Amino acid sequence: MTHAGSGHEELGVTNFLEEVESQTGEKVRICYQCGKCSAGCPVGYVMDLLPNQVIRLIQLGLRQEVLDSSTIWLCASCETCATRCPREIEIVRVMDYLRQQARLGGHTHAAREVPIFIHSFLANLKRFGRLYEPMLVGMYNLASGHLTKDMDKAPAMIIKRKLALLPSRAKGLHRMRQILKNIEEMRHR
Amino acid sequence: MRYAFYPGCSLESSAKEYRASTVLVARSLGIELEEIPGWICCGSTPGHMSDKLVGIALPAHTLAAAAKMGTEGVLVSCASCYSRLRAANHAVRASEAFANQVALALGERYAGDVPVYHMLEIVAKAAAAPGFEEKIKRRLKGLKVASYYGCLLVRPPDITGFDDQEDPQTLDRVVAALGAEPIAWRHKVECCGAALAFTHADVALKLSGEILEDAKSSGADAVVVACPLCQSNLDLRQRNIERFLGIDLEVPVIYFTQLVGLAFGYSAGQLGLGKHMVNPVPLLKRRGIHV
Amino acid sequence: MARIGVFVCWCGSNIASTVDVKAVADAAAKFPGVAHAVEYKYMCSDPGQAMIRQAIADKRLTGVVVAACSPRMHEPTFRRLALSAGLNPYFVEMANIREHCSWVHDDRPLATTKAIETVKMLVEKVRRASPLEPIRVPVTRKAMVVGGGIAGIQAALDIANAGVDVILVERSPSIGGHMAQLDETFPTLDCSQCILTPKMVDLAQHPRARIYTYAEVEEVKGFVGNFRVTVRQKAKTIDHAKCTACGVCIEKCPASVPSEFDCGLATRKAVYVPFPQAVPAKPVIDRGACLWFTKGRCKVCEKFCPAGAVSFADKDSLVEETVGAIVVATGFDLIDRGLYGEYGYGKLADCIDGLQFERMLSASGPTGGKLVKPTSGETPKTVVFVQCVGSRDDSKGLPYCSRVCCMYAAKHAMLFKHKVKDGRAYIFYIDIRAAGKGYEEFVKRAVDEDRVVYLRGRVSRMFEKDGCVIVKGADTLSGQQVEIKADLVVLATAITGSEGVRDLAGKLRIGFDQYGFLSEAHPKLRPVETNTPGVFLAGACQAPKDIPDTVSQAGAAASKVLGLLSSPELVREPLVASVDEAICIGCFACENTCPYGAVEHGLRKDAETGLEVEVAKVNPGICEGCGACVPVCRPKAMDLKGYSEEQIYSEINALSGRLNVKG
Amino acid sequence: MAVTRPRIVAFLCNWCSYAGADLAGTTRIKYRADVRVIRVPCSGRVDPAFILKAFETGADAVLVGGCHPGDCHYVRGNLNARRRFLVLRHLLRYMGIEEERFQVAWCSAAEGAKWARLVNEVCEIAEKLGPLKGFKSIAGELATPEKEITLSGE
Repeated sequence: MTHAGSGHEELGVTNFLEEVESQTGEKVRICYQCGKCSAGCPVGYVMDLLPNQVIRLIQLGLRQEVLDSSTIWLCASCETCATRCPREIEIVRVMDYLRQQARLGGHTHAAREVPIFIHSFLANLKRFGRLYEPMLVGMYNLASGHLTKDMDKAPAMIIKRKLALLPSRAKGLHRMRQILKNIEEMRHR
Repeated sequence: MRYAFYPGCSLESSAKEYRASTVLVARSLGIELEEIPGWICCGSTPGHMSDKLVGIALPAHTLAAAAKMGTEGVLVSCASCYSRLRAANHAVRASEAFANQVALALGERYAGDVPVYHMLEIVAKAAAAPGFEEKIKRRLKGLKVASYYGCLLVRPPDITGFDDQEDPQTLDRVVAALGAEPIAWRHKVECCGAALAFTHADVALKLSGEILEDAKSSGADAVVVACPLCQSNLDLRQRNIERFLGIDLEVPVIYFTQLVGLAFGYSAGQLGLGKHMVNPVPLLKRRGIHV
Repeated sequence: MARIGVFVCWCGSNIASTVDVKAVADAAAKFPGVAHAVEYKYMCSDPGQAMIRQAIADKRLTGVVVAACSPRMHEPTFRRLALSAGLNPYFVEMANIREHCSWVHDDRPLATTKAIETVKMLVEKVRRASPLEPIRVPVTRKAMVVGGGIAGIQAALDIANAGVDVILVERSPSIGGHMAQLDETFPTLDCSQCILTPKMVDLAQHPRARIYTYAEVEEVKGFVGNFRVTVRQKAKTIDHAKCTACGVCIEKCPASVPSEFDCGLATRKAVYVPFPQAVPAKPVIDRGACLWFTKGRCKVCEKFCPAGAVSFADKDSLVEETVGAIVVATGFDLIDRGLYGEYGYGKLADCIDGLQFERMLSASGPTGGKLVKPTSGETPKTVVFVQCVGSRDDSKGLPYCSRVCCMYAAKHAMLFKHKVKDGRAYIFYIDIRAAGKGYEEFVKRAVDEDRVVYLRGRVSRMFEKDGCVIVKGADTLSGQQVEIKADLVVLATAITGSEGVRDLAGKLRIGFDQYGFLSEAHPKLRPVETNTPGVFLAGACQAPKDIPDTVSQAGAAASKVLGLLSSPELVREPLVASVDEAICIGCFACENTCPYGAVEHGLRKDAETGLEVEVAKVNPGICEGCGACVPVCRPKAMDLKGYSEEQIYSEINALSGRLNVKG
Repeated sequence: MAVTRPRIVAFLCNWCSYAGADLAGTTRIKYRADVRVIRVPCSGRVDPAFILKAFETGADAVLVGGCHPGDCHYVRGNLNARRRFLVLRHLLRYMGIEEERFQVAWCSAAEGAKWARLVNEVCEIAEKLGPLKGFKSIAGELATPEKEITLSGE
């Protein structure tokens, strides 16, 4: 059986479904497409694929289509879908795995801001061990090109002493760096 | 009662008033908070989005540190941190193999056995117990409050196990115990879009806007929250929301600890009420609550 | 001195090609007690049977072993043959050397050895057999039906019309069941009341039928052919012999409670007739609601009753009925929509379930057939119907399909459009299951003619806003989220077994599943029987069913009952357990093991002491012959006919030592 | 030359396992010829003493076949049996009989292939363990073997 869209693609015979299931421990195959996840998704209106469609594409083994979708990035991890799923599939766990695969495979054009944000966030943690918002805003804006985003809030926040002008490094910073380093090494091995 | 306190990043910066009020309320309730030495960021949403192991190892490290303190358990004020810490416990308990990976990442073993409580659970317990009434110096009579739980306090139920996932009542009970009136509304557990606040502001603005609109149209004077991310989304960005949706809101968004603090007689200053973008003080005055 | 005949069958080449049948016969001839051993092409053929009959006569055989196919195939054949030849059929055993030997082995010597040893075992078994006579149980030619819905009514009518007395027991004050609540029925849209009430009346007036309403089954003793059922007749507090059904009491009664029949959409009085066409049409007093019974004052009904029919002294009474067979037709319940937090925990006033909508549609219903929005009383313009609420939802613990919702949702939408021409009807569905006769056409009609909008997806959440119900759903076919501002939402909530059915199942010793559906004896071949002989199932108590299927199953159950009661006595295989009272110590371990309650308590006079001691007795009418009681019997007083301890040990012993096979 | 082969005694309930074995036949599934079948109405009828007796009279392994839990023709006979056999296992261990020599299996009327597989597996177990030792010490003398019957294989 071939996929009319991209003729060469073999429907349902790739091992993508098995991959997702083994990596997430979620039984994606048991989804019977009732659409309750999509019905309740607060972000669904901006997604290119609804959650149930993402699940369906996984069932059919269409890796490319799934990883290229904006949905995996727009998912806000609010857990509404998973909480109401009649088949009790933890969809966020699946989305997480898809996002990780998409970043590894460089499928990040669909909603590029999110991977950039994730990257800035983690960089920020490596730097301070904790979140230092001004620096996060700065890093993210530079990387994403929205130069003044959220800057409008900074003055007020500083007046209200919500933002420290200088970052304070977490006492656990070195541990944070160590942990992230260990994980990177584990990944290379 | 001694708890290992995990403030989390926000309480260090954008949510200083949440920390202040949490500490004050804890003191009044005779709860001893001991900050976890060398705690680190829980990784929040970007953490688990980027890598399962990162998403679990970061909170697991802080929990492992807390384990050495021999307390009742970890007390946390941020709903996002709360959910990540509980997720860490859940994950290391669920799979031996994964627990081993976490151990490799941490360089130490964590058994997933440190109980994690949200400040709201503790306060709700106290509010239901005898003696709470006496602590109230200022009844918040006439104040109509929309209790907002958001996502991560109640979802997914198997991780948080906090309260009913569709119609939670814990916060409403606390509000009522203070003499204020918890209103019935629809957006208690709707998502505010915090995860997308940076990258897709328009989404966050829309979702947060709907929440504030519903609270207001349901007759609430203010929204009370138990999460710094929700608070900053609903309060810090409220002006943008008004612009974005072309509506007028002016709904104060107060931390539940501030509300309890008020009832316990602390001053607006002590509780950092002035730190909000939408100043709640005028409202309180209107309701005859003198702060 | 045993004289066993062994008859080895070739079964053409089926056996002979792998087993050396001659060797088997020769070996058998040497076994102790064997007087005659031959082999033949087809033992089951007429000449084969004639040959055995002849041998039984000529050789004065005391037992027969036929080495051929599986006893599950021809044991009855050869036992009948023995009977006709004047030999007790239980002196015949079959050695299975086809299914268990020639067909599953290739090695001729090994297969032959196995055949010989198998024959040897059965020769030993037959040597220790004893003559058995079939058990004859007198039958009470009367049936009981539990449950007065369409299933029970149909079963009772079919039985009564065949000339057999039938007793129907109904829990509520009237027969009719859920079908009486329905408005029009799919796929023909004929009025439910119009087709049901005549049947109700027929049954009530049938000379062979007796109806107990406001009554429940209290206890069931006895067994197939003779069940002794105790019926609790709840106190009606109105003497129906005197009552003229004038209705004054109802009119005057000051106490109102929500009406069960109208699903809470209306109230009824404490003294009430569930619905106008009720059978019987005479009222009962609900003591839970009556002011006299709850507060000790009132008695207004008594004051006004012109017939003096009100009797507050009335008490529950217990009636014992003996019947030969029982049909269970206890029907179904809908799940509580409070299960659905995301649908407002059943607290949304403008969100009702399918049965409530039926009541609203019904001309005799609380709104006189007018569709109204409960909160405002206005006519709803936009109505959303949601299927699979509870059904097919593992997270709510109900994995199964409720089977009727697809059809009644289509019907509801259709009837709504007929009543509200400018109305808009939406149906959320996952799959449409319309497999019955005329069903698919019916659903198409809803779409094509009545312009019902089908949306393929589930609803995630609904909540009240500005006096409407906001329904957040999805249409997975167009890949869109859907939000509908509905005046009224109708939930097709899942069907489960009816409340209290588990108790009844216990009394009848029949099985049920975790959802409260009663278990049939075999899902395909014995769909109306249960594991308790003489107890049959009809309707939705067995699984969700629509009216046509229910009526057919009721007919099937009735015909099983009639078959059972067609002869004056039941004849059962005598392979049952029996107790040697002389050595029974009365520990009743057997009683605890028996799944059929076949062990009874009896008395035996002790020879020495002259004292009466309690001993176990097996009721051969109930015993199914499983033999589970034998191993638990400490003094070995219990034994099973046809599979006795002695017989089985002798089979085992027959295997001691080995045949040495030269290969 | 003479070969001694393992001896398996199987107790099969009439409704499921025995029918399953019949099915193996009608579908011509081949299996080892070393099994001898004793038909009982229900696995609940099987007395642990039968199994001991079978071992005593020279069985190298004993197999009991019953309906799957829930499918018992007699409601719960198979479950009663299962409970009794738990106790029996302890006794066998005590008597020095390797537990693997005693197998209980649920085999439905539809599982002809399963029955064939079971027989082969149990035969292999018996061969692996070799002829039954250890029982004599308690049971004393074996029942006297019947006179040898010799067949001429072709």
